[in-house]
Formats: sequence, structure tokens, C-alpha cells
Amino acid sequence: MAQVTLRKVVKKYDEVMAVRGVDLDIADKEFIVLVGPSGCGKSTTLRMIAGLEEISGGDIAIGGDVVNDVPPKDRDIAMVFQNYALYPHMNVYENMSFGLKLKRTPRNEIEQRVKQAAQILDITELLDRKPKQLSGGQRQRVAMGRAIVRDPKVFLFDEPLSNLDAKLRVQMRTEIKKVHQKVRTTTVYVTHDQVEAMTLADRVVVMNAGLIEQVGSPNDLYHLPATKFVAGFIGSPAMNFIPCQLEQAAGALRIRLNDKLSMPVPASRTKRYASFAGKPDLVLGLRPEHISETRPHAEPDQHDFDMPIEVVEPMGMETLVYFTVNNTEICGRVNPDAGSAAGQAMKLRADLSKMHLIDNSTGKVL
Amino acid sequence: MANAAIATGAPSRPVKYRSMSHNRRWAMRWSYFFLILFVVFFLTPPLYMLITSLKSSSEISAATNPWWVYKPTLSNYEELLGQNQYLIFFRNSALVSVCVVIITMVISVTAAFALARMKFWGSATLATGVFLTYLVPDTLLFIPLFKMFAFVRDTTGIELMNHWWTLIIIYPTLTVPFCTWIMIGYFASIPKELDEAALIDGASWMQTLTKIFIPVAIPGIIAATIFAFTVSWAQFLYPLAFTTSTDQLVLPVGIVTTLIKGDVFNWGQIMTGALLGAAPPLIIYAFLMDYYIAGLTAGATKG
Amino acid sequence: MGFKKVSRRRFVGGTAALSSAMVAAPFVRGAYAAGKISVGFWDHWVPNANGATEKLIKEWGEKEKVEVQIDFITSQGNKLLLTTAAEAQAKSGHDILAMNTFLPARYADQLVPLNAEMEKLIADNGKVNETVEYLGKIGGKWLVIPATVGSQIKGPCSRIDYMKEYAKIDVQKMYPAGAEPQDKDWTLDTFMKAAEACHKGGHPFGIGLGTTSDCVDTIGAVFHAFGAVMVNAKGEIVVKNDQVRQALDFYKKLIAFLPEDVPAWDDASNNKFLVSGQASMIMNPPSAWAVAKRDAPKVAEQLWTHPFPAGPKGRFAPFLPFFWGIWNFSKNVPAAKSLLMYLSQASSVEKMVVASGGYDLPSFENLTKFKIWAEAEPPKGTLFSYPDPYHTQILSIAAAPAPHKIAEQIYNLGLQTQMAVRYFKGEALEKTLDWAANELEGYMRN
Amino acid sequence: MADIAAPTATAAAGNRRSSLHKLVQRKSTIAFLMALPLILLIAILIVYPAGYAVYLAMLSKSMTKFVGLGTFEFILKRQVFWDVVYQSCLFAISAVIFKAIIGFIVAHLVHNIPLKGQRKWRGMLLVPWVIPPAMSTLAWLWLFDPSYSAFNWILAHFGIGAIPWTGEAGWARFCVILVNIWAGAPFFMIMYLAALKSVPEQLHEAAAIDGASWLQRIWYVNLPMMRNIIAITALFSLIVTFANFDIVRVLTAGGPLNATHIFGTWSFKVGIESGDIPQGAAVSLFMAPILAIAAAFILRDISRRGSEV
Repeated sequence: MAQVTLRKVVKKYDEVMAVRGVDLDIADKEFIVLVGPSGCGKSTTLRMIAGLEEISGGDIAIGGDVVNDVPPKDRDIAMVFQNYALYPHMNVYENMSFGLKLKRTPRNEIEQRVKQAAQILDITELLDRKPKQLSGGQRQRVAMGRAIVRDPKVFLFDEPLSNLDAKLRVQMRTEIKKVHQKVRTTTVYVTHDQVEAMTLADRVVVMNAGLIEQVGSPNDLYHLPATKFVAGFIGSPAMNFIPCQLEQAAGALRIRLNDKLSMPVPASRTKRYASFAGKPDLVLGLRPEHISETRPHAEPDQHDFDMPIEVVEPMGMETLVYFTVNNTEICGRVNPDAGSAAGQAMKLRADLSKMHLIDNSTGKVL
Repeated sequence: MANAAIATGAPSRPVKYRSMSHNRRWAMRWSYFFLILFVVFFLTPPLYMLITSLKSSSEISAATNPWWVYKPTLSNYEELLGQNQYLIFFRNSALVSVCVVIITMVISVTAAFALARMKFWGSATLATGVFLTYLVPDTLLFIPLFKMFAFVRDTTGIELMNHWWTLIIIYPTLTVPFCTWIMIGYFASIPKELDEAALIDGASWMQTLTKIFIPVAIPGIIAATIFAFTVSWAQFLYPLAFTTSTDQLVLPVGIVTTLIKGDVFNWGQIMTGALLGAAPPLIIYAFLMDYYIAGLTAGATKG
Repeated sequence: MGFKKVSRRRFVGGTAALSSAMVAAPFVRGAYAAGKISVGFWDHWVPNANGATEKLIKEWGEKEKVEVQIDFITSQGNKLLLTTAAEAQAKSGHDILAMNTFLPARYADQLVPLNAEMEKLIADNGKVNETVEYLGKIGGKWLVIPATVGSQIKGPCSRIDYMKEYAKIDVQKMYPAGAEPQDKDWTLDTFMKAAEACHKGGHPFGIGLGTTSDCVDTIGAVFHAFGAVMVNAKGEIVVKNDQVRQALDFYKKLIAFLPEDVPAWDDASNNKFLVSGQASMIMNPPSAWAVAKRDAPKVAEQLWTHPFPAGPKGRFAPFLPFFWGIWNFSKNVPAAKSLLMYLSQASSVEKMVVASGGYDLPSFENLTKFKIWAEAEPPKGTLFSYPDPYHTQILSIAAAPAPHKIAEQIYNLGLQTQMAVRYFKGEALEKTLDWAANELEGYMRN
Repeated sequence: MADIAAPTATAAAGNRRSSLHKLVQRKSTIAFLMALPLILLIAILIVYPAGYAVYLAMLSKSMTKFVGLGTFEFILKRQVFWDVVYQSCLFAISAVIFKAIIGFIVAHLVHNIPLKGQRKWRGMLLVPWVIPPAMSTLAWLWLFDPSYSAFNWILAHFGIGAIPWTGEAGWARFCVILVNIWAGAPFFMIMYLAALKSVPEQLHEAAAIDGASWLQRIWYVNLPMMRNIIAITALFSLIVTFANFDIVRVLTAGGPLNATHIFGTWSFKVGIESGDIPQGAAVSLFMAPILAIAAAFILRDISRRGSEV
């Protein structure tokens, strides 16, 4: 049993609160990703789980035992660092076996475990090399190998891929996922890259300013963000936020963006939003993929409008178009063949069935 | 340049541009020229030592061309190396320097590790303050040290005056602060994740130091070692003050006090002794120079 | 020093192999009674001169069954001075230590009185000169015994040829070997004329004006010759007097005839100046002559050591005595006293003088006519007059008769040479005297 | 999970404060123990004797009675002392400046030539630093010797009269400073070379593309990058040079007319040679505040720089 539990965990540096009360339950064998912008407290949280930072308040339990006062080596965890932290004077074998040696594991067992881990990671032929002689990807594997060898209760990853180039990153991402599927160890993974978070995680924890914004499966976070922060953080290009008003007119609710542009709220949402009519400081959230070129027949809740396009970014399988409403730049994703051109007006379609209405003052999704 | 030529339409090169390699070559020539000047400046005294050491005392007194040896002789070397006492100075110097280097490194490496990585109350102050101990000059310290030695003798019966090994106790005051400072700089340049990884791997602080930091910091340690060795080999005032008997003297003091007698200078032998005294550190440098630079590069420059 | 606390076995084993002389009494059961002592003697520049001392001590050690540890300590780089200071502060070290000039006075509180011993020695060997008494008898008590080794008169050492050629003075005739001196005309005036002549001849006198002892000794003797006293025996500053002015005028005139860089000279500079063949005269004991004999025999053949020129107040010569003192923390005072008495016997003294090639001068009146001085060569008789066999000179030390603590500073800081150089460099005489008076007030600190 | 964790958590909560504290304390205790030899060394062999020296400086000349600040008052009134202050500053500052300049230039020259040959040149240039100064100064003394000067011999060949190297105040100061520069410049060279090697090559390339001449590259790229090491080396050297003893002692012994006495030699002269130990200690003590001021300036500058980066 290697579940990890955080209860009201707080970290204070002098006057600054880096983590301001985090509650989190991580199930056995689960792959959890902590994601958020830099300075949000995700690394600090991870380091508190590792025991590298003292906990200013609250409790952390691993496998049911509170480990607040347990030194890192007795927490039975393994950690992979952003810069790998391979011991430069040891070869790969020595790097991987160092922890076991300190625990006085019998030699043949060490050898067996290192060999096995090396096999899993496909680095058997690198065992005699020094870290200096390895490529970035290989170092990454060795760092993971060093973690695997120890067969810990929990794996901790601290932005392990951010030092790699884009292509390697994608490759190693899959690698990590594969390894996890093989060894099935509870994993806490910290990254600032939401794509990594989405692709790897069983559940994603989005953190902001020392607090958890939302915990959920990647799909939940994408489709049902709880806050404006999560909505904006997950997804690329990011969700459009357009200041708007909610109007109650002739028994129908309408979203009004400006004098010229207003659209009816989908029927399925009217009940939910009814009480917010006339509320100031509302924001309409709509992902770029829900703004497309107009098509022959419209589904319900899809609305067409004309817009002068300012910038066009062809991406190959799609084209991003940018225009301005209410002084807010808005991005849409259109078919490359839709004939978009900068400086020309274009007929676009918004799919309001996927809309989010956000109270800008509280940051909550309504 | 080619572009410039085309743009102006002129077939000839503009004169003020020279080829890159041409510039580079001239820069190199000037570099060598000035280097030679500096080397001449730096090596004149040692060279003159060598010249003088090869002269007999009558040739020196004859006041002929001082820069040339007319009748080269090794008699100074033979006389010096044939004397038991010179070898004793040499042995004392070597023992003192080696022990001082070892003590210095043990003290400064552990302290630097604690100051750079572990922090405790006052550690930041100590890290800065350690450098300021040089503000206390040795000309101020040796008389109080006499008194302290007397106190030690009266309480424990251990006599510290006139023993070469006393220098092993005193010299670290001159070497440890700078070495600690180099090592703090070097340790600071080692990524923090490395000791965290070791911590997670189950290493104690001592193991982290001995198994990870010391091997990684070898260049820094060598730089500090060289410094400590040079300083303790060259020390003059303390051995002059604390040792008297011929069998307790170290090289610099031994040479100055036994070869110069009253108003009678034995220049040939003095220069020979000085040259031989300078040899060990020179040889050590020849081997460890590259490490020294590397050690300072990573460590000291982090200031 | 460690040997006092270290067991005998370790002591013997640990140091016997080393060069520093360690003389052990034969292992006779019960021989411990006489114990051990350690001595720190002045390291002689003359090769093997230390050997004679060592041999004498060994003889004594065997006779008295005392183990003796001997250290020969050079005065170079103030090593001996520093050792003395160290031992005085640490209250440990040698039992007997060689001390020169003002050191017995400086460490008067820490030395064992030796009145009885000195009385006996004076009875045996004759009177000692006033300078020795001034420096060694403090507060009516003899605290030290004048050592033969290292004591010296720093009279002129002249080039026979240059003096004849330029100054028209035949120094051999003036101070003949084995006969009474003919030195009526050898006065400071003659000396000045000779200096001028030799300077013109391109071979000036080499008289240093630094702050080291050679320089200070010379000017001290000249001051005495004029009767110039800066601080009297009562400790009053009397620097502004005509005798001092005369002495300074004399020196101002003299410096013009000396090499340009004399203010920077140390004790070795004049030797080198002589040995390199440039000097007509220097003020030095025969060490320079001995070096010349070894390295520049042609120069040595022309050298003649002789007494100082006389001034209005008499013929003063600088005398630099060494003493042997016994520390009061010594654990074996009787043995130390016994050793000093043994070393001061006429027979021992002669051995030491011979070993030093005549350099060392006994302080006792009856011990100034050993054969060695008459026989030294080349040229034969060159050292005959060195020990002042006819007692024509008043042996003096600079700054006497001022109280020791003041005199010591005048001597060590080279106040007189500094005054001379200042005056020479164009400072007004009265300003120099003001400056000196101010310095002297500083020396009064106690 | 929460159900499992919660009871344990509450159970542990009781003694948590103390054990958490203990853990933190243990680390700093170990750290303190590791630094203890250093602390003891400084305390016993530097701080205590320095304190003792302060006490000594407050005694009368015969060291029998306590006179408080009397000795300091006395010293401050002595002209020689102020000469020594002036000479020490002149000596230390000019020597350090020239050492720094020469070290800087030579480091660049060495850095400029192909890597292959650097080793050899470095070796030769470092020789002065390796020879114990007490001995190398003897060589200089011999080169400057009034009767046998090898320099004057060369000058004579060019028809230039003999220079009284150590005989005249100006020349003597020049010689003392020169020897100090000679002995100390290689240390600067090696420190600067190390610093130079850590300046990224891209910065030079970027500056070159921006049109900077080599002089501008040194001025705007190397100098700022090496700033800290320049300051620290200068500080270290300033302290050591200020407290220098060997070179002056051997070369001029303070002469002529005290024109080259600096703190170290002067305190030795009055303390040991003239037997006034309290005055010697007091003279030496004056070094500390003067240097502390310099150190404060330099160190403050360094920490300010450090926080900018």
C-alpha cells in the first residue's frame, strides 16, 4: 500500500507562504501530475513529500504513516530531478547502485536489480559510462533507472523533461508512461507543461499560488474546469475569455458581447445561469476549437457571425485566426481550406454548447 | 568583405580591412612579444640565482660580468647537499608542509561543506568572517603565542617552543581561511540536487561529503592544496620566531640563518639554497597546474 | 625547549643523529646528579669557530657529568634577538643564552646575578673596560659574563696601498706590528683629510649610515670623540649642545666623501665594498679581511686593521661585547655557572680566539696579547693592533652613558645616523636637533 | 486512505513539534560540529591571541602596569608612526594596483594564445609566486647590491650611472614595491586566468557581432564578469601586502631613514629589536581598522553585485 496523503500541508519561508494548505489523496499505483505556473508551490509540495523541505504545518503520510519527521532516506521514495543530479564521478552502474550500496544490500542482489532496471530502460550497454559521456535522453533514463532500482513506494519526478529538446521530450514522455505501466509504482510528477500533465496523468492536480485549484482526470479538467485559472491553463491555444453581459430579454437569456453581438444561451444552461442575469464582471469562456468557420448546416447552439480577421497562423492540419472583440484578442481554429486571410472579413461560427460562464470576481466557473 | 567589394563595385579590397587570419596572427605575435617581456621580468631573479649559484665565491667577489659564469662550478651544490643540516631543513619543511596541507584540507573541506550546504546559526557570518581573519597580522600574533605556549607548558608539560611540529599547529591559521573560502565557492557551484539525490539515496551528511562532494570537488581541493602548500613552504616569520635549534629549522629560515652569518654573506650558497628550496613547489606545480586552474575556475569565480 | 621535559632516552635518541651539537656525558650510573643544561650561543661566521666552543663545552660536560644541548643561533635576521624575546616571554628555553649589547639590561629582571663569578674572573684575568661594565653590571649587580665569542672592536680596516697613494698615510708605520703605535697625528682631522683624498682618488671610505650596528657603532665612537652626549646618565635630554653640533658637522662633511648610498648600508655592505676592492677603509672587525683572504687574496694583502682616530675628547673605539647570561627560569643554575667559569678561563679563551682567527676579543685586560693576532697574515701583523694591545683606545658604545632603556633605543633605531643623514640632506642643524629631541622624548616612555 | 492516515496523524501530532524541531536541530548540530575545528582554530589561534595582543598593547613598556590607551596615544603623536601609515598605504595600494594590472594583462595574454602552449607559459609566469619570498627577495637584494649590483652593471654599459637602488628613499620605495609586484602578480594572473576561463565564449562572440573592439570586449564583457574575483583577489592581496614583513625586512630593513618601514617591520623594530613589546603590538593593531575599512568597502561591493545577478 503506497498511497500518499497530504493534510492541510503548509510551507512558509520566513514571511512568504509557498504552500498554503494543500489537501490531496493519492491512491496506490496512481500517476498524479502536479501542474501549474512557476512559483505555484508544486515543486515545494513534491519536495515536502520527498522530505527535502521541512513541513511548516499539516501532515504528509506515505503508506498510511505520517512521515513529517522521517528523513528522506527512510521514506522509501525515489526522485528524478530536473537536471538528473547524476553523480558525475560515478559511472552509470555506480550511480544506480549507490543507494542500494548505502543500504548494504547484498552485491548479487544489487547487480540483479541494476541489470533488471537497465533492461527496462534499455540502457544495459551504457552501464560503464560516466554521465559526461551520455546524451540528455540517456541521462534521463539513467536518472529514472536510479529511481527504479530502489523499488520505492513512491516515485517523485521534478520536471524531469524540461531539460530535453521538444522531440526527445515527447519520446521520453511515452517512455515514462510505459515504465509506469510496467512497474506500477505510485508516482507524483511535477511539471509546468500542461501537455505533459494531460498525457501522463491518471489525475492532474492544478496548483496556483500555493493552493490546489482543481483535481481531476485530464478530461474532466479540460471539459469541466472549476475555475478560470484551470480553464485558461489547460488546453493550447488557451481558452478565450471575453467580457460579456448576461441579459434576460423576452424570457430568453442572451450573452451580449457588445452592442452588435449577442447570442442566446443554450437551452441546457438557462436554468443554471438564470440567477446571474445582470451580474457585473462576467466572462465568457470559449475554447478556440469551438470557434470555427461557418458550415452548411448549424447544430443548435451554434451561431454564426462576421469578423474582420487580423492575423492568420496556418498550422498545417488547422489554421488559427485571431480577431478582436471588446478589446480582447480572440483565437479561433478553422479549416485550412476555409479561405481565411488577414485583413478580410470572415464568417465564423461559435459553438456555445461548449461555453463556460465565469465570474471574474471570484474566478469560479458558474 | 567580399560583399563590401561587390557593393562598391571596386575590384580591389578596401585597405583598412585585413583578413581575419591576418588580424589573428598579429594579435598572436603581439601576445607572444609581451609575454616574453613579462617572462623576462618574472624570471630574471631566479635566473640570476642560478647564475650566482654556479659561481665560486672568489668569482663573485671579483666583480666581473655578473650575468656570466666564467668558471662554472657545482661546489655550492655539493657543499650544500653534502651537509646534513640542509637535508634536515628540507625534511622539516616537507613534513611541516605535508601535515599542514592535510590538516588544512580536513578542516576547511568539512567546514566549507557545513557552511555552504548545511547552514546553522551564524554560519553565514562565519562564512564571511573567515576571510577577515587575515586582518590579524602574524607580526601581532607571535608574542601572544609565546605566552600561550608558556601556559601550555605550565599546565600540560608539553613544550611547544623550538619544535618543528609546533609549526603544524600554527600554519593552518594562515592557510585554512583562504582554502575554506575556495572550497565554499567550489561547493556552491555543485548543483543542490546532487546532495538531495544523495540524501534520498540514504547517504548521511558525512557520506554525502566523502562519497559525493569530495570526489566531485577534486579540482577545487587541488587548488586549495597548492595554495596551502605554497604558503606553508614559504612561511618565514613564524619559524623564525618559534624554532631555534638547527635540527628544528625549516628551509627558508634555515637558509637565511645558517648561510648568512653576521656581515659575511655566502652568496653562492645562499642562491643555491634558495633555488633548491624553491624546487619542490615548482615541481608540484608542474604536475597540478591544470587542476589548479580548473579548481579556481569553478570555485573561486563564484566568489 | 623540550629536552627538559623529555625523558633522557628519547632525548638522546631523538637528537643525537642531528647536526645540532648534543654532547652526552658517558653513561655512568648516578651521573644524573649533575643533570643537563642547554645553551644558546652566538653562531660564529668563521667556519669551525663553533667547533672550539663545542669542544670546550664537551670537555666540561665530561668532567662534570652534565649533558649539554648546544644551539648556535645566528644574529642574522635578528634570529638571536627574537629567540631571546621568545624565551623571555615564554619563560622557557636555554639555560644560558648569548646576549649582546643592551640585552642584559633589557632582561635584567630575568637573569641570575653573577657577582661572585665576575669578581673571581676579574681577579684572574684582569679588569674589564667601562663599556662592558656599563652594559653588564646593572643596578650594581653583574647579570652576565662577558663572552669572548662574538665580542669585537670595530676599528678601521684600511687599504695600505690606497691610504699611501691618496692620503699619504702609511698605516703600517702608524701601527706597526709588534711595536708601540706612532699615532700622534692620527686624529679626526687627519681622518677627514684622508677621506677626502681617497674619495677624490675614486676609492672612498666605506662607512655605512644605516641603522645597523656597524653604522651606529662608528658614529657612536665619533660622538664620543667629540664628547657629544645626547642623554646623560641621569636620563635628561641634553641633545642641544655644541659637542653634538660639532659631531654632526663633522659627519656632514664626511658624508660628502662617502658613496652615495651609505644611508641604506647594512653590516654587510661595507664588507662587500671592501672585498670588491672599492674601499680605502671601512670600520669593521676582521671578518671582511677574512672573506677577502678567501675570495679576493689580492685585496687581503693590502688590509691593515688598526685603532680609531682620536678626537678632542680622546681616542674612542666602538666595542660590541657579547655576554653570556643565565635565565632565572633555568633549572640548573649551578651547572650553568660552572660552565661559564670554565669557558672564561684564560686557556679556554685563547682556544676560542684562535678558532675565530682572532676575530673574537676577550673583554679582560690581561687577555689581549695572544699570539694569533701577531701572526695573522697576509700581510703579516695585519691584526696585531686589532685587540688594542697597548690600550690606546677607550672602548665605547654609542649612546652611553644614557640609562639603558633609552640608550638601547638610540642604538637600535640608529638615531645618530639618522640625525647625520638628515643634517647632510640639508635640514637645518637646529631642526635636526629638535627632531632628535622629540624622538628622544619618545624613548623616555616606560 | 484518509481514514488510515488520519489516526496516525493525530497520534503523531502530540510529539510532532518537538521531533520536527529535533530533526532541524540535528542537521545544524552536525553542521556546527563539522565547522567546529575551523571555529576552534580561529578562536584559539587567532581571536584569543589577538585579544591578548590588545591587552599587551595596553601595558606599559616594561609590561608591569596597565596603561589603557596610553600607548596608542603615544604612538599617534609620533611622526614616525604617521610615516609608517603613509608608507604602508603607498606600498600596499600601489603594489596591489600594479599587481592587478599586470595580472590582468598577463592573464589575457595567456588566454589569447593557443591552449597547447598555455601550460608552458603559465608555468614560467608562476615561478615568482612559488619561490618563498624570503629567498627570492635575497636574489633581488643581490641584484640591487650597492657594490655588486647586476642592474647597475647593465646600466653602466649604456653609459648610465649607478642607481642607488636601496640607498635613496625614492628608489628604495620603488624597489620594495617592485619586488612585491614581482612576487604577487603571478597570483593575480592565475586567479584572473581562472576567472577568464569561466567567461562564456558566446558573450565575446555576441560583443564582437555588436561591433565591440577587443578593448571594448575586455572592458564591457570581461571586466564586469570578473568583477567579483578581481575584488576578492585585490582584497586578499591588499591585506597580505599591508601586513608584509619578509620583503621589506630582507630588502631594506626599513631604511634608509625609515623611508620603507611599513607596519609589520616597524612593529618588529620597536617591539622586538627595541624591546617595547606593547608599542609593537599597538603598532600592529592599527593595521586592523585600516584594513577593515577597505574590506568593508570591497565586500559590500561584492555582495551588492551578487544580488544584482
